[in-house]
Amino acid sequence: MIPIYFTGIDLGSTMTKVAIIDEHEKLLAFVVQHTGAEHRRLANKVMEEALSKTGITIDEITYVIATGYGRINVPFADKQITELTCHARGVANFFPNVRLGIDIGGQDAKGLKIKDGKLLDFVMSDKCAAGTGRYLEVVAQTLGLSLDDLGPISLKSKSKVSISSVCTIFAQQEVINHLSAGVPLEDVVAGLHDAIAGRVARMVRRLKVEPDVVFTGGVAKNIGVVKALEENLGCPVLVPSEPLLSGALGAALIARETIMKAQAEGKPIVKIARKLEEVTFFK
Amino acid sequence: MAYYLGIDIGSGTSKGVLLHDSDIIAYHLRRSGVNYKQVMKKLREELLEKAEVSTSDIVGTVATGQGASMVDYADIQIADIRCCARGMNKVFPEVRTVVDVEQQSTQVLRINKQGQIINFITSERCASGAGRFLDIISNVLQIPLEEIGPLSLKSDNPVIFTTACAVFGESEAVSRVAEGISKENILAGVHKALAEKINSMVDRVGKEPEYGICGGGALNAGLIEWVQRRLAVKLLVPPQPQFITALGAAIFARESGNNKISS
Amino acid sequence: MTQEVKTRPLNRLQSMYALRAEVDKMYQAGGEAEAEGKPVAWVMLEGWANAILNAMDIITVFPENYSSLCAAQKLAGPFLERSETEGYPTHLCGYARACVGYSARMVELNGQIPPEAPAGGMPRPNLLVASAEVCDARFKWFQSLGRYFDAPVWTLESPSPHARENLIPGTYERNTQFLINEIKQFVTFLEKVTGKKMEWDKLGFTGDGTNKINQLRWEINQLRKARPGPMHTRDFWSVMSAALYRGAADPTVIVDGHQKMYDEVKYRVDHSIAAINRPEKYRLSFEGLAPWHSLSFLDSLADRGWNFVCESSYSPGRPFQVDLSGVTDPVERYVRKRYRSLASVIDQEFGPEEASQVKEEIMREGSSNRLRTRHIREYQCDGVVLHVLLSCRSASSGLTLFADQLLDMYKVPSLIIEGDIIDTSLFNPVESLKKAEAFEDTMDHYRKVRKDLGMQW
Amino acid sequence: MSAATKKGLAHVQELYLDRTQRIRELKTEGKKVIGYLCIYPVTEMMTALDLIPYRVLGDMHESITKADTYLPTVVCPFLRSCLDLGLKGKYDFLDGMVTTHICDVGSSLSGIWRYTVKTPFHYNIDTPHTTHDTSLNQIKGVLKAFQTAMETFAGKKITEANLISAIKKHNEQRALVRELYQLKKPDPPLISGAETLKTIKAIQSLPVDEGNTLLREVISEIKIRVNKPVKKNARLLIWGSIIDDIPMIEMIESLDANVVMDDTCVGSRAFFNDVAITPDPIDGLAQHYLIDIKCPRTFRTRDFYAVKKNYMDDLTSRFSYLLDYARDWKANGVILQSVRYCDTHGYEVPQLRDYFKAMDVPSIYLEHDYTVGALAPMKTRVQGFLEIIS
Repeated sequence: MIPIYFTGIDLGSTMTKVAIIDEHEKLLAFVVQHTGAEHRRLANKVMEEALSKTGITIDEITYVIATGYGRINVPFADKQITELTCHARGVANFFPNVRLGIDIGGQDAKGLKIKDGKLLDFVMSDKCAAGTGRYLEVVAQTLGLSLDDLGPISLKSKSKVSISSVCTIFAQQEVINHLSAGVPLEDVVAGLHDAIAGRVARMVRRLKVEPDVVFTGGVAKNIGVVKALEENLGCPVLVPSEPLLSGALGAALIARETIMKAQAEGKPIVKIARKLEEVTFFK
Repeated sequence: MAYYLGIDIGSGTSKGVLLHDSDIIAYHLRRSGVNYKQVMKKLREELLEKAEVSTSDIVGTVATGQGASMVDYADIQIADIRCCARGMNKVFPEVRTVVDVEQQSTQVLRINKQGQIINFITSERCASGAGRFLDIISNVLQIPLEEIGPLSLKSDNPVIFTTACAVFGESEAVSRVAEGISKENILAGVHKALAEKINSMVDRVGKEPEYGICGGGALNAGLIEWVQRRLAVKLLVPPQPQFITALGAAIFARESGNNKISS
Repeated sequence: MTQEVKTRPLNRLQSMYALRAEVDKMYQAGGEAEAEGKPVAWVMLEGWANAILNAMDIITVFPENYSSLCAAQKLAGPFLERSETEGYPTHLCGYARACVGYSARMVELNGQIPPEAPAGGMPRPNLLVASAEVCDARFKWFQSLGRYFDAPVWTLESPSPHARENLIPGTYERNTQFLINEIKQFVTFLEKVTGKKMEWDKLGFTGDGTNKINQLRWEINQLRKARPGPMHTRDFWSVMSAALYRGAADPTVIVDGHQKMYDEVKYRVDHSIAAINRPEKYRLSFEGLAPWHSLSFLDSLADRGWNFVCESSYSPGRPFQVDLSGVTDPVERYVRKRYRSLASVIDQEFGPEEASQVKEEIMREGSSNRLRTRHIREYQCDGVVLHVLLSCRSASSGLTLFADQLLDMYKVPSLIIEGDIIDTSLFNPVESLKKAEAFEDTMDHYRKVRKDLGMQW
Repeated sequence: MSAATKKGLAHVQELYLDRTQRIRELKTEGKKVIGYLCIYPVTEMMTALDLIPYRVLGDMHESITKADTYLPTVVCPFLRSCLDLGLKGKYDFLDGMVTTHICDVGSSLSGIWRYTVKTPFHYNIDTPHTTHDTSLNQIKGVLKAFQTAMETFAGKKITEANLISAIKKHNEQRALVRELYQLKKPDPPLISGAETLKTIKAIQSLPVDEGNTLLREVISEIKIRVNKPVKKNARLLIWGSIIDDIPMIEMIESLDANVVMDDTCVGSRAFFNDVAITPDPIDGLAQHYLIDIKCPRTFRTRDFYAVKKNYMDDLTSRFSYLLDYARDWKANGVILQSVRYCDTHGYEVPQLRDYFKAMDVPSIYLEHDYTVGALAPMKTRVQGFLEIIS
């Protein structure tokens, strides 16, 4: 039979991710692209890029699931599913024994209670940027550092400071005060990582912490936060090689399951005619 | 020659004002960066260079602002709101209600004719309703800070901003952009929200004419217009609004300096 | 000047230390009680239960006090975080959240006191006595402790009419009967729990003890009107716990301690010794609950010449006499000795002529500025600090209105300081000190205004 | 009679767009309108005196500007909104305002309202906080005093006959609301959650008789209409603090869910128990307004004299009615929601989650700050929850 393909597209607040798999769950291609507000609408371009890596055309894709912050009204998607469910599925694909998933993205932090790849319960941060990627971005900005620098720097710390301000903007103020008072940069950054890890840890403990604990999202690339999380949770924290991909991959896997289930039930597979158009946000 | 120095180490920028008697000799501003110790040194050096005045001619120095405690060459520190009140009082003696839009916070002060604060309110614990909100938005939209105000006035239908948090204000702006709403309307929304916030602060401290606005936010003609519309009053804007607090500090320096001489 | 700068800003009362130490006995007693298998009750601070419980030999421990104790020792953080983990919203009362965290830890340790608990900790409760008085948290919180303990909860009712309805004829008598009947039900419940009968003369003893303590506290507060103010609000807070939490448990010692304190304050008044080691530049009232974790902030204000001469919370009521001849029922005697009508309070506070004005004002406005603000006049305050608590609705909601009334009546300005009773992260001392400095301008300004209007101070 | 040209849901919509539509007419006819906050004031007594009870609500679409002066931003935004509207003169048409100690902020709002908004007649009912016998006894006296105050204001007495007929009218309204909720039991329900909320809001803006007429119209209309709600995967029960506008319900119903039952304050809470008609009518009213209305503002437990507490028994005695709701309306998920800074509901949440967990009913807790914007992040949570329960 002719091979069939599935796509998951995850439109996050700052990044857009696409994963293309085949019916054997083989990951054929993925793109993780930094996309600003304006550019999120151009998810079609990201999709094209992913396709070009595989040589598959859009018409050969059987089923597309959109997830993430901007999932609504993706013209070339068959279905929208929340990043919560998709992350759970994607993370379980990286680490089958995962029981607690932690995802810290640009907009929010999530805790996912997972069993056998299924989402059982979740918690999400709200109303406050503390404990999200933004928190670190804003501070990195102040320090004139790139996000990637923070982790390595913090590892040098001998005695981290404590950052008491919850508000991101004031935490930034606190950072400046510490630095001006001559506190070494690494201790300040370590303090920040501890602050964010502390908040997230408090939140996810509501779900009960049991291994495997898997940490995904942009912030998971920051080794400093990974260490801080391990300290705060008192258990090892696993990070997949592509921590940003779990949502898109999960979406693709769910797309595949949807079709496989339909086939098993002998339902006809209707492929929608896909137009690679800009994402619109008008109802 | 007796010179007096006012140093305002703010979270975003630091400013210095040099007074001779009651004449302003020189202004200077530089980004605060992350080390107040450096900025306060450089600030004085560059300011005195500009004015061609030597350190030995400085009779008194007052430090104010977030990093005031870092200014080792200051005689005393004075709270920034008091300096702001005093500075505004010097430029516009008739002003009784002062709106001071700084980076981290917005203050509304009611002052008497001596420039004493008789009531005040500061936006606290949260950078909502502060200049920082505008920075963040100009950043999101990739429009220079000085252009966002005027652009906002072109709006036909300002979006309603529902969050007060500067950081979430950003995400809200992000999603509005994503929804394809025009930058004008988004900017108008931000300015409107800020004006709204300022209005309720003014209500809280009690309205009393004349009205003045200062701080970095007062460089934003659009914001001034929005606040004027909301308050339905005319706002007096000093020529160098971002220096008002430093000016006030310099005035305090002169006063305490004079006390020194007299005593 | 240099001499002064060396001394500590606060001049604390020597008699305070002994009383403050009494509070630790609460936790010792709790520990011993548990060892001896005596019943332990966790209790809310209110007017009625404490004397009754102690009369029945039930050991009383006050989580409200324990939470503030944890905060004062900067040890509340982990308990607060634990309550968040337990799923309690973070805006809830800091006392409650700390207590929930503590309880959760206790259950985790099979009822043992957590090793990190300060002052020996609170023993496991056999009984929870909540209160419908002052704020909702005080009964919601104990009810929700059912997650951790099988101790029964009694929520002790007490009427809380608004001033205007309170002046309606019949209200006082109805509310008095309500209290009497409620307390009788409460006692029946306690007898059931303890399997013992209430010994009514004991209630007489504990009850009168607390009345005597209230009397002394009130007399001390009268002395505090002197210039310079002889007793700082920090001393008031330090001994408040002993008076309110231990008064019924150990009346003789607490009465004696207050007698000593009265003598010391009297001596200070006679020799015009101030509560601060700086010239008394400003007299202030502290409105709202204390920032238990940051009390030293008041020292830095004292350093600027701020003397906190009075406060709004935990103030003793003016003692009064009632004719109880013919009243034999012990509960009725207990209630009538301490519950009085708003009308008679007003009469006594203001004297016949002003009293009628105040009552009219209440009928007209619903409340009386004069009633709420009279201590500001009596203590001749230059300013008021309003402590807006981010985790306490009931203590925070009325404050700004109070500030307006105050300015309007006596030209006394208010400074709003945001913070919390427990959560340090919600208080910003640097910001607050900055505002305090600016507020001095304001106090100077209004001092002039009051002078121009020919007011007394 | 109502000048409203429209009937049924169309009339509901009219009143949704302008709650004061009918009230203003009645004012011109010389009727007096009594505003009441929350569901504890005794509306029967108002009706008995030919005064029109009018539910005071907030407006989540209007930004709060005036109330900040009196209520700090760390208190319930719904109550801040109510005060804000009062301060802006939006409730100037009220001849009276009646409050109870629904919560600490509600109580201080009452005092602030009295002092600032100055509605001609203002009364705060000191409703006890427990269901003790003494409390039941106490509220009888409290309600009698309230009756006297109302009579003085109205300049006439409430006869027993008047009071009983008023109670009957309000009971009729309760019965009609229950009948309306019966029509939410089919799958799909005959009326959406948003429509239900609008309807309740509408009848709380009308004299009781007109409200009853409107309810009858709505009931017969939805029985026969074609464009009824569509079948969805999830049938939800919503519990919690006040929801007085539709955006949140609309957001939920824009997803794969119908809101089929609620226990909220502009919802079933005020209507699911009748007021018993007792020899002394006050007894029935006391029972209803202290015991029967189930709001977290009242402390209740199975047996006040129990010497040991069994947590599960306690939860069951307090919350089993919610489980009944879930079963009778075939809800497969519960949304626990509370407006930010609500203490009374806040303490309840962990216990409710324990209870539903034990009963094997999936639940989720949502906290909102009474703004439309805050709904966007909530949408993802709700959808995530729906994905879990589907």
